[in-house]
Amino acid sequence: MVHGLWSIRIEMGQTRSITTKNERTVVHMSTKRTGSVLVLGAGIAGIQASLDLAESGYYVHLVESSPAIGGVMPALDKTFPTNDCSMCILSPKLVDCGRHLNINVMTTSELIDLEGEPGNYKAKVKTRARYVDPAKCTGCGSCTEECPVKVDDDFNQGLSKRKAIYKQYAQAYPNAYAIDKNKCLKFKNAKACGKCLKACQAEAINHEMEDEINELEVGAVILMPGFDAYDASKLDYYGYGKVPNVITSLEFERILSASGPFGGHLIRPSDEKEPKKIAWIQCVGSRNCKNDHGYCSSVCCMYSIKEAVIAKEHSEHDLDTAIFYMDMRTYGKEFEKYYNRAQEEQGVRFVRNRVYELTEGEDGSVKIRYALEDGSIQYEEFDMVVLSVGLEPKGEAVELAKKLGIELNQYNFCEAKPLTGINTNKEGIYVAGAFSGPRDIPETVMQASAAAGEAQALLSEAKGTLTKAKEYPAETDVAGEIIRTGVFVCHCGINIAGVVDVPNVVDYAKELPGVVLSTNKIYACSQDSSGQIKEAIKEHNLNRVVVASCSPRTHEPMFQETLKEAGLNPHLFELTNIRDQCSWVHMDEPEKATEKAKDLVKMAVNKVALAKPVQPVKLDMNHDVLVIGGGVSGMTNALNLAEQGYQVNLVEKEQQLGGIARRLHYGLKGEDVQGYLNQLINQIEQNNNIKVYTGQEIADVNGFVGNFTTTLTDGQQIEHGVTVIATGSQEYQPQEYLYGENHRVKTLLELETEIADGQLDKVNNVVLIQCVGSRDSERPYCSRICCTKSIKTALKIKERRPEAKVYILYRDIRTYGFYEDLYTEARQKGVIFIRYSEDNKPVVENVEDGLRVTVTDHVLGEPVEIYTDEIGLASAIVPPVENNQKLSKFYKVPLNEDKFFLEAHLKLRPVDFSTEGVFMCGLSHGPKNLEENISQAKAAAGRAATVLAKDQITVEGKSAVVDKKKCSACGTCEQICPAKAIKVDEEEQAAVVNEALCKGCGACSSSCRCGAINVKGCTDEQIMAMLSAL
Amino acid sequence: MNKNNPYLPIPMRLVKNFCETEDKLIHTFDLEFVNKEDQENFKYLPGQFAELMVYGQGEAPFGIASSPNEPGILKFSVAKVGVVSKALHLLEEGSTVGVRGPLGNWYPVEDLKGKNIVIIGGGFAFTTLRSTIQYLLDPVRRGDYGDITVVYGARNPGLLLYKEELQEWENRDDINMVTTIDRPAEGWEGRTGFVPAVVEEVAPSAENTVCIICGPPVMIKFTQPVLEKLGFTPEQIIMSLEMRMKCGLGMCGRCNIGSKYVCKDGPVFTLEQLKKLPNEY
Amino acid sequence: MQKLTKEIQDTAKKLLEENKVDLVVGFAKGSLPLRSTPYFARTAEQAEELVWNQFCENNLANYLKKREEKVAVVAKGCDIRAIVALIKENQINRDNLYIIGVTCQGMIDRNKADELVNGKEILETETNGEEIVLKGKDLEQKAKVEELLYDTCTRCAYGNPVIYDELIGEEQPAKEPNFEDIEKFEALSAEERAQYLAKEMEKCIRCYACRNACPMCYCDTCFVDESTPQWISKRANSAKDNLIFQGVRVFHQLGRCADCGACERACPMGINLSLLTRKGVKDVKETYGYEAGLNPDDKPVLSDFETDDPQPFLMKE
Amino acid sequence: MIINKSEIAGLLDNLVKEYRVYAPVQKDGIVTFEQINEGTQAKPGATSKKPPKEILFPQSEELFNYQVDSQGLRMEDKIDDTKSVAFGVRPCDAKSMMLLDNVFHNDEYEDVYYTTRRKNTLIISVGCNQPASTCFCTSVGSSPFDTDGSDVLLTDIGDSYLAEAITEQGKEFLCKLNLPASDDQAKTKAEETKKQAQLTSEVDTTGIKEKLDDMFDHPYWESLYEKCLGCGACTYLCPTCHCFDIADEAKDCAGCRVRNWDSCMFPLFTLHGSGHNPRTSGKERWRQRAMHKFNYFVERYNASACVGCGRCIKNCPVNLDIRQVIADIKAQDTGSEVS
Repeated sequence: MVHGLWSIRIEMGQTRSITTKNERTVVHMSTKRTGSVLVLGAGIAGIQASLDLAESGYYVHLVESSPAIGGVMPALDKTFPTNDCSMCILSPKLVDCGRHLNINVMTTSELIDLEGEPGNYKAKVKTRARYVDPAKCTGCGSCTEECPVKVDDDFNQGLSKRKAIYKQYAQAYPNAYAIDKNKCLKFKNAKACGKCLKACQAEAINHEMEDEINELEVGAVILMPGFDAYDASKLDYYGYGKVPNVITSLEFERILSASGPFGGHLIRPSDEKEPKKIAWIQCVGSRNCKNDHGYCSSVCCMYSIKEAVIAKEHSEHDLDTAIFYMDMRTYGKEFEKYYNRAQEEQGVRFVRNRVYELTEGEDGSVKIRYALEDGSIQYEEFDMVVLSVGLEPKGEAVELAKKLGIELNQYNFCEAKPLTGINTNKEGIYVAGAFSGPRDIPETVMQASAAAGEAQALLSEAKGTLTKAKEYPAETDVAGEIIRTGVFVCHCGINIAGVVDVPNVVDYAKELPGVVLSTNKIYACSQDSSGQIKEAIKEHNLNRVVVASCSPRTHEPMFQETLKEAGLNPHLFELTNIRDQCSWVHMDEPEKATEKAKDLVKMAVNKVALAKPVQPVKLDMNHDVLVIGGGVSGMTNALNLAEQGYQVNLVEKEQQLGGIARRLHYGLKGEDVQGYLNQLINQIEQNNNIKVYTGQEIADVNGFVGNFTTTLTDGQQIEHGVTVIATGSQEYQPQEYLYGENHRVKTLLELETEIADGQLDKVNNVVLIQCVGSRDSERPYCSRICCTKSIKTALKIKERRPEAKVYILYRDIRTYGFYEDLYTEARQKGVIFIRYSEDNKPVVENVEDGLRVTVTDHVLGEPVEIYTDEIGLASAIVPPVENNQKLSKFYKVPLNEDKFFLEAHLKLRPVDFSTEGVFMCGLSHGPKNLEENISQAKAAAGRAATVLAKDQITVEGKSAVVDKKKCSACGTCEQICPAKAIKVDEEEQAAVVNEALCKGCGACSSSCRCGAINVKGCTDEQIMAMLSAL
Repeated sequence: MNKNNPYLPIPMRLVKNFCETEDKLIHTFDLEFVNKEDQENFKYLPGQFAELMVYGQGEAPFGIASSPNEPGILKFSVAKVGVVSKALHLLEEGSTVGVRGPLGNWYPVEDLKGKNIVIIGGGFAFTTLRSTIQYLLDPVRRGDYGDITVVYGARNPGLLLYKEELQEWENRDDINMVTTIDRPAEGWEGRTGFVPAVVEEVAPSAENTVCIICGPPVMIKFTQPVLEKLGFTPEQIIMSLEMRMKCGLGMCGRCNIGSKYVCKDGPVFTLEQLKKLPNEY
Repeated sequence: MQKLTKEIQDTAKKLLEENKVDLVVGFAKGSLPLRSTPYFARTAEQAEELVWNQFCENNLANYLKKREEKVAVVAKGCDIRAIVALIKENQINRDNLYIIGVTCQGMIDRNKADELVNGKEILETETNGEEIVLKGKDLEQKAKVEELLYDTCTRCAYGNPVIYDELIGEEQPAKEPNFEDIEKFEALSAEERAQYLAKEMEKCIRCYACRNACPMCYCDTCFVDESTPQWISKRANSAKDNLIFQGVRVFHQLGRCADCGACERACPMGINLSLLTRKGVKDVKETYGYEAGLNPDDKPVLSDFETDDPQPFLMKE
Repeated sequence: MIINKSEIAGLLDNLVKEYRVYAPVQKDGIVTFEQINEGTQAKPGATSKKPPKEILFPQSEELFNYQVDSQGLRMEDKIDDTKSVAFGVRPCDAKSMMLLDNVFHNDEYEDVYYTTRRKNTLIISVGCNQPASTCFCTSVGSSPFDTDGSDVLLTDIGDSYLAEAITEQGKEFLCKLNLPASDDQAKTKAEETKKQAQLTSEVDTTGIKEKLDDMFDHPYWESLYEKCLGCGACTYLCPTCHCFDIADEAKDCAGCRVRNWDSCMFPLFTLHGSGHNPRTSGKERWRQRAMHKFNYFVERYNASACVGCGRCIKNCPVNLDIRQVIADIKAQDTGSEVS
């Protein structure tokens, strides 16, 4: 049976609709779909999408061209805006992904061909020979020690050497070496070498290994090959490669990194001197039409600020840092505050300018020639200059896309189809991450989940057909056994061992009560350590395990998994943090740090001795969904989940669906928003899986993940398993610029309606003022979309009336990504941009027959008066505070300072809440444009599916326990429990815990005067045991 | 160090820490004297108890499960209830523990000579009864006593103590060993039924017989009428009491029943003696 | 006083006779001068034994916890505040309780009286409301009642009960709670305060009369008696542990203490315990504007969170 | 012999050089028995709040300490044999020590901590010229000038004390002091003083032991405890109460065994590890207290365990008066309801 690749039209079976740019294609299919997905690229996007899919019932083939998964994140030092260690937050995901039963990780592999139809593809994947069998390799590193060939280490950006047999980075998955065929002597001459073969005790090395081609059956494909950094040497004037100490930002990341070539010591690679003055040059290979990189790379502003801040932290002396930029584009969530802090608290200098040239100065310094805004030419010398290189699509990805018939944009990015977030022109093939356009980690993660969600909608009928369930060995009954504790002390490379005397701690632990094994691990979190811990549990018959390494927040589940695999209850485990709480904070006092590490280990040993197995609590899962908010985000989310086969309840407080999009007319890329919206509403109404409640709000909420009962204002009760909050945001009602006093002063949304109605077709002068209600002391965040929106509006006015003069008064133009093209276009079309500063805002006055705007132009430095017919205010996006606070209490989900909902993790869990089973998307999360909201809505669907796919809710079981004998039934616990999980039983005269609801937070326990309540795994007795260790 | 200080424990070495029951709540501990001298001074008889000390945790009283004819070791079977017993359960073999004793009185083994003996035990209170059986079965002594009947019951087979020895005793013909569990259980081919009912079935004669009974209160409560029916008088029934104790010397004041201190005047009493005491135990 | 006694007896008799209650908890004449003693009247005849005078120092709320039967209590302002707090904590079933509220001008501090007569033994007293005559062998000392009142009484603002089913006695003039004693203590240096507390705690004999006399201390197992974990040493000669005992007791009382002074009155060693409890009362009042035992419908103040709660303790010293 | 009151401080100063001297000391409004460093600290004639039993049987005492480590076990007991003098003990308190002797040295065991101190402590008591209204020693077989338990008895005869040696040790001790012999006048005065010391409080205890023999199940106990708070003030301040607890205070494997006073009024006193408690409520606990004092103790040692000092009466937070209890017991009808 041969079909045309993309044109199946079989008029039977299930009907599915997809929407692209106002055209509706109906695809009917009868073929049974394949319950697996090919994920191309194993960066954070690939990992996230794989995990989402695998957790939701789909088998994943994760295809990665390099020898290890992880992508760019492992090479980064810290991440903005939280300054989390990149490797640290990624590592658990690497391990989760690596050991997931339903993810087939294929490294050194690439997709070479794809045929078939959406739902049923055959993918040809070529796996290049690694010459080391990952199944046999223990990652011990003996081979690499023996290998005589030194090669520039790509992972370290060439700042150090590696061998021809190598592992990409320490914590790499798979934890196996690979041979660089081009460099290995043996490939040049079979007799020339072979040292690695001798060194390898595991007999894992095989130079005869051959490339393999596998054909995989998959239902969908997600492309996320990532990006390449712009090659800075292409821009001669920056002197990269010629002027020593001009380096790229990626090189700088490696310099900062503790696992980098200099162990985190901030030095110049050329002479290893500590720099005292560093500059960053922005937009290297971005916003540059001359070299076909007209787009903004979106992430460089933030990463430069981060690098400057971290560099200051790493430097022992007062480091002078300066960022040379054009516009500071800190538009993401919590970014503006990061920028402000860098400027105000950390003293990073920001220089708005145009850099002309970098030349070599004295003593290895770099001389920058640049022009300030007023045109004056300046010179300044720095010890080191970092080029903030932009992002560009990977060459091989471009080739593949072209081969597969995937449309790319003018910059060869695979830009998603309008208002789809992640769809390509081919159904069943999705794109996410930087390949669809330059973007940061959270957006990449979001898109990855969105692509997963969309793939699930496509393949829902095949859910669970190809997945396997993990089976653990029977749990050893340790009750009554004498304590046999194993202690594993982690070096964390030099992170811990650089300060703490690890062997000393290991020896100390050997003498502690109950300890039968104490040993060290270079990286306790690596795959091989995990295997060794399992071995040790068996060999030494351990019934308690202590790992002294890093944060339980990131690593505890991983180690607990190891225990489970070894047949031990995962709660017979204690992780003590000798890194964040010891080596990092006592960097300058190694002896004291060692002593503290001993104390911490002793505390953990004492605590774990009292640990008891905790059994998870299982509860039936309600598979229905409640989506709160019937705007585009809520509807998109509802539709996706409905297509996945879940029953969705969609609640909207207005009488009509549509939300704020009802006031939008033109998409940022010219889309017909109203047309799109009507079609979306239509789809919602047609979908049998969706029940819509309009004119309703949430009145009360009870329950928890898998078992929510939400009461609406009219008293109806909805039972559901997950909740998606998509309540949106509002337009700020300006108090300034005569808004509300003069009818000609309007918000952009109001202006948009007027343009659509033709009311502005005769206008001569229009002034658009940016940052109205944003980036000020009251709302210290950037509303993200206003710059683009204003430019779009300006262009629309120009389109309607080319002779009209449009002025945009701005602080920074933040047309990130491809929106930069609009900025370019606007300037070409004569839109006038005037920059003002926050402390010298434009003044709007009523004058006869119109309005006068006075603004101090930064180039001229003088006030400019503009007489205008219309003023458009780029009014901030503000959260509905009261509503958000209400929902925040109902679902126990936090808000950030700005009263937007606060996700579980700003970087890696952008649509999750720390409360299980509750997700968010759209403007309730923060300002975003329509395209991004759609993407996020799908992401929330993808994430929600990971919960909904489960047959049962498994609660960890670390709940509070009441000792009825001690309980006096005073009810304090009942009052204080944020999860409503404990109640006084009148009959029993004692408090009773609902284990399924209990989060184990300990509020009841700590407020119980009688000492009747303990939390499993954290009992009073354990805490006292820890204290008495000191 | 005052040699006559009754508060000082003697050091002993834990040679065996053995999980006795399926629920893992009872361990049996074999202790070996560290000093020869202590061993010689430690003279005891079945029914006596000792304070067992875990260094760093404290001490608690436990009936001695070994018998004087098992020289060199002391045996205790301890249920995990308090701080000390919990710590004991976790002790590694080879650890040093402290022992203070022997304390209290004993089953009147001298007076029992020439008599038939019925021993009734339940659950984990079988410890000093084991000591007694071992003592009575000693070949040098067995001839001094008449028939020996033992009825020992537990909730299920897994909770019986000293399973190997029970088996051995069942195989002997100089002792009538009857083991029972409350309800039929898979793999259990022995007798089932509660101890009082089994005693009634076995129906030992009260003639020239003394009954030693030790077990949970409900067992004792329901066995008493059975014994009465069989013709046992309160003088013929011997019991061992449990009370919260601290000093074991009749000083600290908490274990009294009326004017008697269970630790010093007991723990062994005849039912006749107990009937004269207030019902406060 | 006699009038009050009569009214109480009559009310109690009536309640018992009409079977409205099974028990009236009140006071009877004590066996010592300056003492009355808690009394449990179950018959009309026994109700004749009930008295009211200025020696009714005990907090009777203690006797009302977890009772099955219908009970009436003769209660003064501080007893009632404790009752309210206990109702809130499920320890007293309001439906089964009949409160005979008695307005109160304060109770006489027998230690102050002893101090006044300088070690002589008081064998008898005579009082006419404002004044009291302390009599003994070679002793006849007059004193103003006001000067002999317990400190907690002189600073109490709740002479008029906050809730009751029946009120006996004249309404007392309204007063503001007064924390001069605590302010004085707070004004001392940290070292002086520590010294003072150490000195007081050296007296403690760990008889737990304070705890047991406190209506709000009703845990089945007090933390001091816990063995797993053992929070503090049981040695009475450890002033530090004694202070931990009292300190934790005060923490457990935060937002709950009715400031009745029962702990201090019960202490045989004369430890200034109300200093600690009242510091807690003052802090809670100042920080959260809350006083315990005024309204059974209040949320427990320390278990309730408002975003604008002050948090001065986060940045102090 | 005669001791002039003005010379007492000097005498004590001399004693301090040779002995550890305990005496009533007034501190912060409370009289306690404490070790003194100089004679002026003593306040003879004052009755201490806490009875002087703590000289022999301290409220908290380290019995021994130990350490187990790789070098094995080390243990050390702490038996105090310092020569001591307790000066100014009340006769009732001295008598209580005699009663305690029975407890701490029974037919089988000797509490060497107590007995060593006892052997090394000389008890010099001061008779009570003016017994308090709460004193009822005469009702329980003692008197304001009872010599039981004392080595030396002092009688306050105005400006001086008449000192009588009661025991051989007392005699030796007095000899060493080189005091003037007592004249007849002093002796007469002493006799008169003793006679004049009248108790205002009496309670009939005759036959109470026998009465209690039949009262274990008597309903009286149901109401007796009702107002009791269950604190330990009565027992801790009682000169004859002697219950104690033993606990280890340790860190890892090093620690000490401590004995602390305990009280039969505390619920935990008899609580079994299993949760069973033979004395569940205040009823059983108060019965134990009354029975122990007036029945069990009498049965064991042929003396009531109450010396009539009145401390429990004065210090009970709820004015539960033991005299009333005795009277009530006596008044109970035990004819019919005994089971």
